[in-house]
Amino acid sequence: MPRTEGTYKAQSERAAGTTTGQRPAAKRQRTKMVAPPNDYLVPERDALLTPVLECRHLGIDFGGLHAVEDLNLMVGKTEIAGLIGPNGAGKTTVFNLLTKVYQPTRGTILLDGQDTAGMDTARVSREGIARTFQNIRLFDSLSVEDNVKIGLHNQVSCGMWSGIFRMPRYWLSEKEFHDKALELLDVFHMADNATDIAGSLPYGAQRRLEIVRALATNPKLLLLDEPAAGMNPVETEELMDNIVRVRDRFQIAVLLIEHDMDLVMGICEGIVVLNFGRLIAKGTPEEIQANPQVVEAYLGKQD
Amino acid sequence: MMERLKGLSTPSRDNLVTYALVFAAWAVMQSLASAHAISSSMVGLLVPITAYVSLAISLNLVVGISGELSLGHAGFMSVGAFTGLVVAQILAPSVASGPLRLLVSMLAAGGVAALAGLVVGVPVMRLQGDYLAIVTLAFGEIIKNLLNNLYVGFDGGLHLSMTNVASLGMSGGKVLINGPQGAVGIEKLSSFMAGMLLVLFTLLVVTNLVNSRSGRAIMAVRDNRIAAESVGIDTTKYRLMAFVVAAALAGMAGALYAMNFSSIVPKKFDFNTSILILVFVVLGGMGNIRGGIISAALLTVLPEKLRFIGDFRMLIYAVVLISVMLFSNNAQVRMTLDGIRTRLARKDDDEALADGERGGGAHA
Amino acid sequence: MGLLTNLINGISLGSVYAIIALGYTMVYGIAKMLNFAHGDVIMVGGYICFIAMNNVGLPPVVAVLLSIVGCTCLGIVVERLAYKPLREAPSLAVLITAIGVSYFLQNTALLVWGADPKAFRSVIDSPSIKLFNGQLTVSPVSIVTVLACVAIMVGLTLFTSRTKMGKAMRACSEDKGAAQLMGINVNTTISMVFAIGSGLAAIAGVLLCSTYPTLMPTTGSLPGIKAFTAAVIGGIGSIPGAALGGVLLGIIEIFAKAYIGTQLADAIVFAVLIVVLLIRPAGLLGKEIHEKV
Amino acid sequence: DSSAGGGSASAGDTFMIGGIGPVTGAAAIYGSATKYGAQVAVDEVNAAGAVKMELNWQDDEHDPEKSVNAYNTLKDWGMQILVGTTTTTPCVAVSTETNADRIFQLTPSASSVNVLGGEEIGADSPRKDNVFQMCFTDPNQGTASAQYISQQKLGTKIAVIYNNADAYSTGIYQKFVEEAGALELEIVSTQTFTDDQTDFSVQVGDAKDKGADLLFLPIYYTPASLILSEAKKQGYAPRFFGVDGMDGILTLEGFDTELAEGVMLLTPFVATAEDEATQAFNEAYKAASGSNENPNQFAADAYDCVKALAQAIETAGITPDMATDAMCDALIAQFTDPGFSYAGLTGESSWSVTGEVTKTPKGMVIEGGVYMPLDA
Amino acid sequence: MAMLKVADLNVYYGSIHAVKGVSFEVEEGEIVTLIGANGAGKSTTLNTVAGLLKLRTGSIEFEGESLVGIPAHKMIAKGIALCPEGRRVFQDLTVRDNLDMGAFTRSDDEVVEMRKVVYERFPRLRERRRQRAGTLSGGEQQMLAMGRALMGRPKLMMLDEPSMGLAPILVQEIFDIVKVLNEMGTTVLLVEQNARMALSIADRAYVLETGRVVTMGTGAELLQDDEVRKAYLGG
Ligand SMILES: Nc1ncnc2c1ncn2[C@@H]1O[C@H](COP(=O)(O)OP(=O)(O)OP(=O)(O)O)[C@@H](O)[C@H]1O
Ligand SMILES: Nc1ncnc2c1ncn2[C@@H]1O[C@H](COP(=O)(O)OP(=O)(O)OP(=O)(O)O)[C@@H](O)[C@H]1O
Ligand SMILES: [Mg+2]
Ligand SMILES: [Mg+2]
Repeated sequence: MPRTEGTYKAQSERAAGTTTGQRPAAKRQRTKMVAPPNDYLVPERDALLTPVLECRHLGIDFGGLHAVEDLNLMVGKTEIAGLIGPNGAGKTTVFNLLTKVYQPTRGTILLDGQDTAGMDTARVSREGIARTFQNIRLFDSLSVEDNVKIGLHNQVSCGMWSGIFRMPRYWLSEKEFHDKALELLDVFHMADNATDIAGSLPYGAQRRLEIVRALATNPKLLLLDEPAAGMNPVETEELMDNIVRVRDRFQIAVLLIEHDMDLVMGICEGIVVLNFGRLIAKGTPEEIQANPQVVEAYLGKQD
Repeated sequence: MMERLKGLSTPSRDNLVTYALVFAAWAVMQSLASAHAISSSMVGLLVPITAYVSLAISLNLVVGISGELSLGHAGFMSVGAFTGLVVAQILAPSVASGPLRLLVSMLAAGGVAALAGLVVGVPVMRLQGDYLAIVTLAFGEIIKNLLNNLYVGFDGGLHLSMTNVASLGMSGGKVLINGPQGAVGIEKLSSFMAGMLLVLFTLLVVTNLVNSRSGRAIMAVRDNRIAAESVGIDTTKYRLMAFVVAAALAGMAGALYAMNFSSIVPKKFDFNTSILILVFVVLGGMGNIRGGIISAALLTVLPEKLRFIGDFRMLIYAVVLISVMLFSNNAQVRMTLDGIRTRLARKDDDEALADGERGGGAHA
Repeated sequence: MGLLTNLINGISLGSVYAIIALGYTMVYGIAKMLNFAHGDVIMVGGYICFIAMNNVGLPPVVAVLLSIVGCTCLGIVVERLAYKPLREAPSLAVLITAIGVSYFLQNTALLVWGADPKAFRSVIDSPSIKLFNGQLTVSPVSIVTVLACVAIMVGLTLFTSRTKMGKAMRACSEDKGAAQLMGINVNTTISMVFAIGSGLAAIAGVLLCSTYPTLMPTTGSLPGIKAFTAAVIGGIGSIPGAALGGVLLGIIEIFAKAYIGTQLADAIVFAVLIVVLLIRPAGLLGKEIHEKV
Repeated sequence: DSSAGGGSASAGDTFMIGGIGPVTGAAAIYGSATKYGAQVAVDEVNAAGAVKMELNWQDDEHDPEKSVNAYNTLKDWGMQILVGTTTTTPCVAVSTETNADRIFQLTPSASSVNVLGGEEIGADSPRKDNVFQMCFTDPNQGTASAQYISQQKLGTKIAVIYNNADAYSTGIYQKFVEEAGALELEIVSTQTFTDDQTDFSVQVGDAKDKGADLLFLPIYYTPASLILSEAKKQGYAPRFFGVDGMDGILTLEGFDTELAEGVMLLTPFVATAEDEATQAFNEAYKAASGSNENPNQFAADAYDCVKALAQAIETAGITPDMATDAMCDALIAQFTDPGFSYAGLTGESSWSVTGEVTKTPKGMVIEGGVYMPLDA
Repeated sequence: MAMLKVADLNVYYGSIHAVKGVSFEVEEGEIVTLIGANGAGKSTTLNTVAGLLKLRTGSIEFEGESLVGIPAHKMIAKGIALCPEGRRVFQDLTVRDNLDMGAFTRSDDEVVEMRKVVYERFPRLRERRRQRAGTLSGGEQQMLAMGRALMGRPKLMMLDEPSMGLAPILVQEIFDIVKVLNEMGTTVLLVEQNARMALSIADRAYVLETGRVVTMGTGAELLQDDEVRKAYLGG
């Protein structure tokens, strides 16, 4: 039986062959990767900058299960990195460790050079990690705009008393909230939906809103957990553009988990592969696709 | 100012309707009462209604807005009630003006209740869902139990005891709080006017809080705690904020309530009273402040209006309660209501659109 | 000797709480609702037994059985009429309805059986057992209560973990839709839960009234709340937890009364609840379920 | 049904009597008893013909708020005189209202001094001159009990269990302790409880451990029945001594009267008394309440309230068409008249300006399931 | 005669008209797939057939018998199983108990036998049989959901996006299982986002758009259809 696309086409080919033609080919040019002094891998342009994320010997146990074990990972300042691996490999768990939903059993997490030990989820967010969730978690009963305003919570200040007694501070802050929220929504062409209730949005729009909300926290690193899940190929294409656009515009790093190889191989610069909580491979999309271990554990033989 | 009005979002417009409703009710009742056009029974209910309405609004902040099930709201009411009584008595010799004394005692009541809210809230906020509910219930009972053992006397100086009146060591003076027998001989300082002012104040605090940065954070935690944390919101802080503000407001309502009767016992503020307030909130629609106000007023009047059926009164009340819950949650009814609401909303939208166009035209 | 007496009294009181708590936990664990009317079903159970023994003159065993049957039917009827229509409704709506049912049962009892308290004659009519020259007395009701408590706990544990029906109940508690897809009749299953819970309430009612022989329309309220507290201390939803919580609560209550003061006993009981929950947020034997992110 | 009030007052030949007491909730027994007791008396008065009365009884759930609501409802109905309220805490709130509105109030059973008000009797509020009691004020019973126990040498080591959430019980207890001190009675154990408590193992156990030979129970009969059964369970058999609230214990449905064998109490009313008035009242009460149970002291007090009012109305020549405040003043004058006394089911009563009643309690002992006079 | 015949189905959520007159048929032994964008009404259709949702108008017939008004819990006895969207495994039960629930109406012997079959298909489930289902990873849960539906030995198996969130190697496997199932005699009604894969194994397919069937044909036809390629298969 023929595999979806045979092999994952190289970016240039895909760009050329596309029927939509709206994808700016330039944005998807392959990045040249260089190895820093240690054996990490970051894009060449980020090589001299502090990596936005560095994990050393990271690990967590659930009971007897080593869900993540001795994970070393580095994400460059403006890299789009991929984290892939079989179901249950521990990918989401890595995100949960980075965002301190779980406290790691072992190891260190450096965010922009700063050790995040002892921080909680909210603190990590303020320090610059934002995320989306495998199963969408919006503020369902609130409007789209409010969802983004909540994302902006730490970007605009206004205390409880100013709010209750409507001090001048309140009016200023509300204006700022409104303007910033609409500006962000505009990036994803969602400004028209500002007053819709988040829970009533179509699925794809909910996924986009989650990304907007994450961006609103002004992150250095954006974690996306299966952003294309449940999307059809057309929608996925659009998502890929958006991710690249966001990276370019905000100059942030993106680490994403995805099972859709079109997306992963299409936009990720560096990829790490987990299996049974351990790193089994890292490299460029081409290297990963050629890695027999990855093919056996994850990609499957393509005939 | 015009700019601001135009920028009003739907919730703010909604709030204006609520304020208008409250003012209208006030005007109508006040003029009817002063014209002696309503029954004594109704006049007697006015202050309790304002107290219950305030309580419903403040509990809505916890249950509807913050999404925590609290079964101990009456506890804060009771802290406020007894604080208010004591302060009013202490002030009696020095402050002649009744309304001023009421105001000061209500503020004190709010302050002490807020403190109680903080003491209760800090540990409680480590829990979630039904566990939080049971702990608030427990705190309500503990507060009742402690007040059942509290003896306070005033003879120029304040005397406190946790055993009995004798151990107060009073020289003359007056026992203000007599353990489980509560307080008697309370001066009736409360009035309908004071009650309405409290309702408006409570409404102002709650609606303004909800429509602010803090309020959005509170609702974010309600809708999805993990997501709220992930965008950097200190979830404990905002849950606690809702809880403490509500406790303070409940305390003020408690003081108003207590100073409407010449005797009050701690037992009044038990689990059943907490439930009563919760019923107002749920029946009015959780998070729906206006609904809560209306249901608090109606449900306070209902048992009184049912007096003519004698012994079956409370039975009928129970049946009404169950029927309303079944009816308002019936799928068919829901659908019809939804339909009406969408139709109304569409009309609203159309109007807004028209407004917008007009506004746009003006700018052009 | 005082200590031992208090301990025995505590266990006796605690076992009554435990049986009520088992009913609570059962209904909460499966139907996910705080059934505040549970205490009032206990009261009805007490009245049925009382009427059967005193007015009809039936032997105690028959009266107890009648009371169990009566309450089981009551539980099923109440569930059908008041709770079933609210399957899809928010849990608070169900809570308020349960409170309505509680008022309804109390006021019906008031109209049917009057306001005068009844003096309940113990269903176990044998004299207290005297030990150490009568310094220590143990009432036979206490012994029966403790035994009943253990039997019910073991029975329920086996039922929910071993039997198909028991597992089906747990499946329903989580996802009614998915359970239906498995071929489980959700309505029957939930009726069954209420039937069991209410049957237990009848037993609890009879034993409660036998231990503390007074019966009035409000008899079930306070024990209901205490037992609910016990269920939470033990970890609500956990069957052994309910039993443990009940017994602990009884002992704590009696000891607090005896050694600290009768006035503060309730405050202490509730304070213990809070302390337990702060240390173990899901109760003593409750499983802490972390939402998987 | 008399409770189906709410309509407006009928023409001016009838006295509009309001009644308030709990007929639902945990205290419903007391309210129901007073309600039916009062109804029996009203029917009798109307049958006699000299005075015409209409009774409207309202529920207050033993809650001050509901009680004031009930009061306002009655005012709307046209109430001229209030018989109530049954329980103390609500009565304090309602008596403040009647005092302000100048409506005469006679309570059957709210026994605390704060109901009446007045410095001289130790209340925390000024005297409400329109309020009178039919029952003893709490302090009197405490004193009388201590004196009786001491005179008759009923016990040497005394234990007390009282309800400290209850003004009635606490009031009696306090006076009892005072008087017991003066009479050098030794109190070895004092235990308290609050409403809703059903477990008395600790309280009884303490009395037992301290070796008390007399257990004084200044409480109502429902908790008393639980204490008696707990004592039996613990194999503890002291002498039990109660007050008027204990009356009713024999009427408790299902109660094993053997438990009460030898219990002594001071009470102004016993339903099993042989006299004609009591017997007639028993029958009428059963008919009115539709139950088989004998009336208790609450019912008798309420009955006496109405009958005393009727007598006062007749004596003072008060007419139903008088304004309520004038009626109130006339009734105050009549009740405080030193020459006025009323002989009813609960004995010969007269009132002082403080609003307190003076009557003599009878000492009773339960033998073979019936009351026997103690002094006989 | 068609095994499943849905005609003019209309389903509402409150006032939202989610499925607007959908008609389709599934012949015995076929694999039929419904594809369409998010919110097209695919899940709603399956849930209605399974009895979880009430239809407003229209008819559903299974083996010549109307399914309208038959409660969801009776479907499994008729031979219809639905493996719902979003897995919906019983979080608090163990993997094994979850599987057992799938054969709730079957005898104990059959349960044991089917469990063996499922474990063979999904060795990972055997490995994790004592773990609480709630702590399984997304993919593991999907395997469990399918295994659980298999336990009832249905004649018609309805699968709602079984490949969602699965690793490529498993996507392949899931579709292989679907084919094997089908070869063993189970009729399959498949809803998929992965239209390419779905069409490649389907005998016939229907394309849904905003609650309506807009195109139908054999899997191979639709794979070649320009409109379909542009809208659902990507570049
Ligand atoms: N709270 C927990 N308790 C116990 N085990 C857990 C917990 N969370 C995750 N696991 C286990 O850890 C492993 C990794 O899970 P994780 O959710 O990280 O997988 P994943 O790589 O994201 O898989 P998928 O691609 O299917 O989402 C799984 O085997 C899962 O069962
Ligand atoms: N519970 C619900 N309440 C209200 N509307 C709903 C509900 N479930 C679905 N809808 C709406 O019904 C329509 C059809 O939804 P459905 O879930 O059937 O789509 P789908 O084709 O399965 O999409 P997906 O690919 O996202 O699973 C959508 O517009 C959706 O928003
Ligand atoms: Mg994952
Ligand atoms: Mg779907």
